[in-house]
Amino acid sequence: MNKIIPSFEEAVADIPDGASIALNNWGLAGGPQNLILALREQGTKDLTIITQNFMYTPFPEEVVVMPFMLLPQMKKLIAGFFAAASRYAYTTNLPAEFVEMEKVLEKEVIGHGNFVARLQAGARGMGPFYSPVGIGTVVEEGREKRTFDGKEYILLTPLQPDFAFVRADKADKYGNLTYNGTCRCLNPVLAMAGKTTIVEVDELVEPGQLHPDEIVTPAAFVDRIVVNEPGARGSYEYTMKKLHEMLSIPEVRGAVIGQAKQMVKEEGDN
Amino acid sequence: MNKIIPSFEEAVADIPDGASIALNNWGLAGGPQNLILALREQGTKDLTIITQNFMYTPFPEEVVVMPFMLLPQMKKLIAGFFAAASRYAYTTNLPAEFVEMEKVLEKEVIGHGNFVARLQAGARGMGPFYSPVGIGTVVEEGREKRTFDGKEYILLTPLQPDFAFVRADKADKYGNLTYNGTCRCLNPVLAMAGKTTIVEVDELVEPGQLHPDEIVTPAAFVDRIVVNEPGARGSYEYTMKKLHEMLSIPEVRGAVIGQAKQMVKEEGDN
Amino acid sequence: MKEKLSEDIMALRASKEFHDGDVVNLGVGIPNLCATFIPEGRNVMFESENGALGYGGIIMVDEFEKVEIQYIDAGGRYFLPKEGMSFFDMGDSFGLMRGGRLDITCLGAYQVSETGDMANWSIPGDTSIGIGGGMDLVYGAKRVIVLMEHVTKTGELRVLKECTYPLTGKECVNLLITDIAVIEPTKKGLVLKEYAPGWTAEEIQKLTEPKLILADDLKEVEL
Amino acid sequence: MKEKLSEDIMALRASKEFHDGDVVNLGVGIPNLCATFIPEGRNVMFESENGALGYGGIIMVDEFEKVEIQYIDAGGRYFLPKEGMSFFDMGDSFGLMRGGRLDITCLGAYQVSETGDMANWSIPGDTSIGIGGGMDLVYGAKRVIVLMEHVTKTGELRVLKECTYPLTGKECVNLLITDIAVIEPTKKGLVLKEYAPGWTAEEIQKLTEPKLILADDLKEVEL
Repeated sequence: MNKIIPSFEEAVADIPDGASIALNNWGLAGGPQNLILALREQGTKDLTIITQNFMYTPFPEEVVVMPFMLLPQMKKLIAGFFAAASRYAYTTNLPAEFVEMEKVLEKEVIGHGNFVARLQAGARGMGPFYSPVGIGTVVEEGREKRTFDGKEYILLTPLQPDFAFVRADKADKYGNLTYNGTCRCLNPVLAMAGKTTIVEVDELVEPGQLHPDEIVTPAAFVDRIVVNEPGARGSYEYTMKKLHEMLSIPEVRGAVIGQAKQMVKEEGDN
Repeated sequence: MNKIIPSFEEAVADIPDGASIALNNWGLAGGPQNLILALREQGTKDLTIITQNFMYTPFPEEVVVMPFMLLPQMKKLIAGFFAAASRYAYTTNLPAEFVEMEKVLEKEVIGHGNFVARLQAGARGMGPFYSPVGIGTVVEEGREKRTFDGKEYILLTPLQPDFAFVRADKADKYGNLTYNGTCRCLNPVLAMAGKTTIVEVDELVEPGQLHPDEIVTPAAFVDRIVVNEPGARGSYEYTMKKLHEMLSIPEVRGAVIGQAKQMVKEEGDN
Repeated sequence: MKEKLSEDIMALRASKEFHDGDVVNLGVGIPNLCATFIPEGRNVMFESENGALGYGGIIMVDEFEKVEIQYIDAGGRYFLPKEGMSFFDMGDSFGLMRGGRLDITCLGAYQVSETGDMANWSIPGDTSIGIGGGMDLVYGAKRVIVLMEHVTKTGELRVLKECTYPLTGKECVNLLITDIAVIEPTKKGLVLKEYAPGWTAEEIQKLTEPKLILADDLKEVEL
Repeated sequence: MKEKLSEDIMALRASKEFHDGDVVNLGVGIPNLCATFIPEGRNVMFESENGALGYGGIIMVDEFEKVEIQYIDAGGRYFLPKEGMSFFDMGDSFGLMRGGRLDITCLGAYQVSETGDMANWSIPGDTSIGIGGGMDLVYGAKRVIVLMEHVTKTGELRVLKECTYPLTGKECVNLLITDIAVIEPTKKGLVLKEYAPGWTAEEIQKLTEPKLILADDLKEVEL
């Protein structure tokens, strides 16, 4: 048993037009950057992209690759948070056609908690479920509402993506995975939810090197693994280096540290 | 912030008659033995006990303490598996009155997967949910059935016990927990699900000694911690020693190793 | 000479169904024996309902010194640690089954029906409610393999038109391995694929309530 | 001299609500500043929606060398590691909120209503759907504290009879801290508890659409 695939191209080669693909997007690290690049390279069309945060990043592609770049290949977005690219229209490196594409994109955005709960239900092979979150808001529109014990709920359906792109810190060839810090985020949920789970990982270790109590994603959930070249584009080390290169420029430092979200919103926040 | 409670008595002192209490029971280790003993000592009545496996154990109390001993204090059982004590009537150390008590006990037994899913829904603050498991079996009796996309489901309700008794391997005073081997089992789910979560732990470590990526239950889910005396009754070391004492008796060895379940069933198994 | 297959041979036959990399859950009883017969070069990962994957061999009575109480499988048997094993909570364990990540489950049963229904958790008069993980296993596993004796010790039939005992699952059995036959439930009915050495299809039919369909390539059990 | 409270002072006032051992989620903007003002001897554990608990201080612009990209909070700010912190997946993070394990959430808002409704994720004309974690936070947290300026920069009221922007949650706000007042939504209506130095109840009422109930112990903001 060896789930290692030699290249990102090969790992995504069988993804057909119209597939649904789920991936993590929160922060610069923890996203499957090279899998995204391979999918763009392949040009697969009519994708449904499932990710907690879908937004344009002001960082250049050489620093970080995010799901936003797949927009020209997308038919639909399922997300917890969606920030319109038009908000970034003042930045220089946003392609104008992206703003137009985004407008016509089919979108299903239901908040982070309901979003992740749908993936968890899919991961566990469960059916629809009732959520108490979103009652009295736009989220309840068009959804079944029902009262249990005097409390209102909305009915949500499970999500089981055709492919999950997972970014992990360490893996063995069987597919046992660990994560580092907040790069964990949605990744373990995705690994369980994907019908086929493809992992981009920074470090390959021998079976037995990960302590069995410390493994976060057990091997059963993993189908394919591609190992990032140390220091190469998309690796943790590379992204860290690029970020610090940007931080070393005093003019952009403030925008990078702690103000990522202020760039998105005019006032207030959630 | 320090969640350490000096004794098991104090840790369970505020549990009122009629409370629901969830605990792990699978194997000799991984159960909150000293919390169970303290609850028996306290004599709290009309309990609803929530545990994945409820069954008499042929092991003497000096070896292992299991939820079964709370039977005289119980009003109701919610479980995934229930083996009637009458099956063990031939063993010497089963109190005869237990067999009678068990017959009149209110029982809700729905299989392991549905059982744990109810606790997970409670842990996550979710409402009722549809499960595909149990369709065409006794489990669907008395439950709402509904078809989505041509597939049948039953409706299950979440479980959020008043108190969760959790057994962990290591803890820091904030309540971060790790587990060892299959002693993990239901414990992390219970820690999340309990309205109040009380932990019995073998080893107390300083904050920072558990790597933040390796913590299984984050501190937010834990309310109280009691530390087992090293080597004392109920500790991992003690149970291990008692088990090996039993294993050293050739006559009981076969019954202990690998035949625990055969003692329950006449033929076949699940 | 017409003998029934031993439990070991039944387990050996079942283990032929395991492929390299398969995630396999073994029930208590005959299924447990399968672990001993994994073909060379195939790395099969065993999964246990209480939250373990990829663990090592089961500790036998004569190796009792090796027992560690935190290494126990769902059936109460102690196992050895193995490189690449992992532990997880019971929620993830049942999620793994229902979510489609369990390739094979091998279980014992009391009865199997013509349509592939199976009953394995309760017998008449039993006051236990021993559902456990069976319903999840037969719902979730990609392949459900049942290992059981073809008839009871008192000669009652167990391969029936309809199960008379409480069901574990409906239309869930993919392969039935008994001590005299290998049978595949299909939409058309039960297909007799293999027979134990010395047994004829007629003899097996006599011990089977529903009409057996003979496979085109009906043959002696291959091991 | 009648000044409005600075953002720092608002944050300081909010941080008085934190008790030792509390699990607290801080939204982006003014709420984030609360982390700086935790009273001596109180160990407050900060929770971030992306899956972190009990982490250390936020890295300021002049300490940028300390940034590690795997230590980022939900608002995109980098933090320092701290003894006792933990990481978990986004499912457990939102489970923590909805399951009742988050003691306090401090959020910014556009509008708060007389009944404690709040709106903080969308303004008219916005083509974004920036729901994010707000709905879960205000549903799940035991206490919801809103920090916002009492009126907009152009003088429009934000404490309203009914919110005109899309809601984040209904009847969810437990305490509203603005730059001129501390207000508690109750079943009877909005109770004015504290005022900024130099401000009168009448002046605050003028900038507030619903009728304010004056607290028996109405006082100047205590810090």
